[in-house]
Amino acid sequence: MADPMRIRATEKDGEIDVKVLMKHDMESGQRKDAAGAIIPAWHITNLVATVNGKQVFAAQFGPAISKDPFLNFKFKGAAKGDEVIVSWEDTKGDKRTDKGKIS
Amino acid sequence: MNSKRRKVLQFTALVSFMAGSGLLSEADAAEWNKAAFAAKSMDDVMKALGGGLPEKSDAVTLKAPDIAENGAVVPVGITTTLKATNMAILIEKNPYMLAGYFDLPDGTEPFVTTRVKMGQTSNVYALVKADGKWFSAFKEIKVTLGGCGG
Amino acid sequence: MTMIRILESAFVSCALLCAGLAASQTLDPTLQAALSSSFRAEGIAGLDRINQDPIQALCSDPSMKSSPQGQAKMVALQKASLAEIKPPSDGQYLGDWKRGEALAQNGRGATWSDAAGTPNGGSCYNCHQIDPKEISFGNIGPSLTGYGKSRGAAQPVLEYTWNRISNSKAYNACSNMPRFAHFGLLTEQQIKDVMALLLDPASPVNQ
Amino acid sequence: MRNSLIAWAAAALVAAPVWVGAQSASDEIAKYREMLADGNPSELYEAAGEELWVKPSGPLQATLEKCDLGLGPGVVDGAAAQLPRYFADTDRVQDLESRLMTCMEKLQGIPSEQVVKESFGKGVRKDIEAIVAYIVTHSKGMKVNVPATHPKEKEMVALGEKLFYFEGGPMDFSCASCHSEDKKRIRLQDLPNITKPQGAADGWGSWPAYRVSSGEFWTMQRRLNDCLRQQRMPFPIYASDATIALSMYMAAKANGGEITTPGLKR
Repeated sequence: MADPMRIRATEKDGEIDVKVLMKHDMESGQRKDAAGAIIPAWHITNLVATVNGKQVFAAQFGPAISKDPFLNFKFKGAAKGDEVIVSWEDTKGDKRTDKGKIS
Repeated sequence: MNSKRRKVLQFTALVSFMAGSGLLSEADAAEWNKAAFAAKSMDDVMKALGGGLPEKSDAVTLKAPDIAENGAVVPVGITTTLKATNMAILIEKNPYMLAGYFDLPDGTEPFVTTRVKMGQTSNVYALVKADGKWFSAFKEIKVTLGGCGG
Repeated sequence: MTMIRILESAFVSCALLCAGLAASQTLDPTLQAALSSSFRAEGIAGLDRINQDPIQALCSDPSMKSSPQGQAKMVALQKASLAEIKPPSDGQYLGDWKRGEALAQNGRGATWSDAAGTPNGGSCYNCHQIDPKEISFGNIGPSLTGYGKSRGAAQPVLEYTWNRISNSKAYNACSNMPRFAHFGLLTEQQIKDVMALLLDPASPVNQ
Repeated sequence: MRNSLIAWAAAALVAAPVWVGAQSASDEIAKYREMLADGNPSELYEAAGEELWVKPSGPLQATLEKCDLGLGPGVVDGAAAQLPRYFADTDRVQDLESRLMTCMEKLQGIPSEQVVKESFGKGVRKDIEAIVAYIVTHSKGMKVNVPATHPKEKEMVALGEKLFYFEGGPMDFSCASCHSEDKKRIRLQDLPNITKPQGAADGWGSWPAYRVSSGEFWTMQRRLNDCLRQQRMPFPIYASDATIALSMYMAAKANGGEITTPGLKR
């Protein structure tokens, strides 16, 4: 199973700042192994963030997003104590969902 | 801090169990735009994304360093004064131009920061979609060779 | 392959030729014990690499190096290093500056993760500014930008530059610069190419 | 079309200077590092390490919660700040990684020889790397506390200093070749002057770190291993005396300096 994300969500003046770190190799499909064979692409494709059942952010990633991806976005309409739920899915169909409480 | 984090970790395990058992339906994502991510030219990327070619705009700000210490991790941020519904990052000299595409629903600030890979020094474009039209800003980011080189 | 053989033969020849000089400086036994228990051979990096030649032994000992005895030793080692340098076999000092630039950019070779036969780079930009358009350069060595423009390419300049690249210890026994010819790190042709990067009027170094 | 956009881009670039000087290059690199500092992927390793610390593992299916890193069984806060140090039970000076191996052997039954034979990023070593990320995060912001007063610690400092200046290999490199002068760089990367307390603190205090060039978390053993590889030396055996002595030399020199681990490096 995929490793957990780190989600930091902080509220200031009604705005929620969300920083997400994901553990993923984001293999580009451009690299070669020691034997010279192309290492196939394997990367996160989709990410969705929701709060209280409402989608607040979504992303589609290509192989050019860096290994162990970092994402920072901001939204309004939630309060301290609410939880930001982030889910991703990769090219192999692996999925991961984690929560971060807004502080 | 320590015990707080442990609680988060326990909670994480619970959530992933819920996701695994299909209890989290809100995580359903849009279809990945394969054509856009496979495109090798700006024309083809824009064709796949829809909404026409971007128009350069001072309302779009691309925040990125002039020089990247390493091409594997280049921080890139987009902000705009426009009412953005979508954003995208394009890297001209990468094998595929589109690096990331973002949906910004109502209530979400017109802001995103992420990190991208760059194979070489290249122009990087920040694209913002507002009122169904694309706007853009760009800058050149120099990718340097570093360390002992071995 | 050939590169490695040259490397090995350089070690062997030094082990034979320099034995007399080396005998005067023995390793601290604690250090010797730690070295033998802490390293192993891997790939092309054999344990012979921790057998020091007299230059390495002297330069590893800062207090010895700065003593009058050490200073005298340095002079002798510089002389021996200078005497060993071979001028280009065909008398031509300058090769192709473009190939020289590629060598200067390349920092690979001679590590345990390099396959046998991997061509070595010159690693020049690691320590020197060279082409002013390259912004990623080190500063352990002096800037070489404008090298040929300020010096010209008369015979003494050609010889000195050739010697510096071939065996920098000929001028300073404890120079930080590798001995490219002594250890067979670069071939004669490669040294010519690096020479051209520094001295060819068409090289970006001299614009 | 793409072409019109590219043409516009090219025109805009004409005004830009062809090259930037070394000073502005390092300013821009500083900006790059600042932008990255906000989300250090070391946190992902730290989270995994925290779980591994309390997870029953090895043939004995025990946790590491009784592991004594020098401040008593199970004490993690500040533990990395006082390592390497002498341990009476093993009668050795140990760094964080060799001490973790001792704990894994004694508590969990994982033979140290097995760990020594493994590669970085694989097997038990992969777990050790995550645990190291967890442990060093709990010394962040503290001061290096390695006074080196025990006779065996003093011996290791002295040995480490000799190794620091030890030249060898086909490029005549020692640690001192790159790390004994102020304000030196390889390419655009600053080289701490480890012979001085400030430089030693800059170097010792910022490793272990996440390396963006490899996308991996590097422990101090791995940092040293790759320095020695680039020195063209033979392979330093994992957690061997030479590697611990080099760490001891750096840590003692850095004593009192600030710890900023886990770092984020090129």
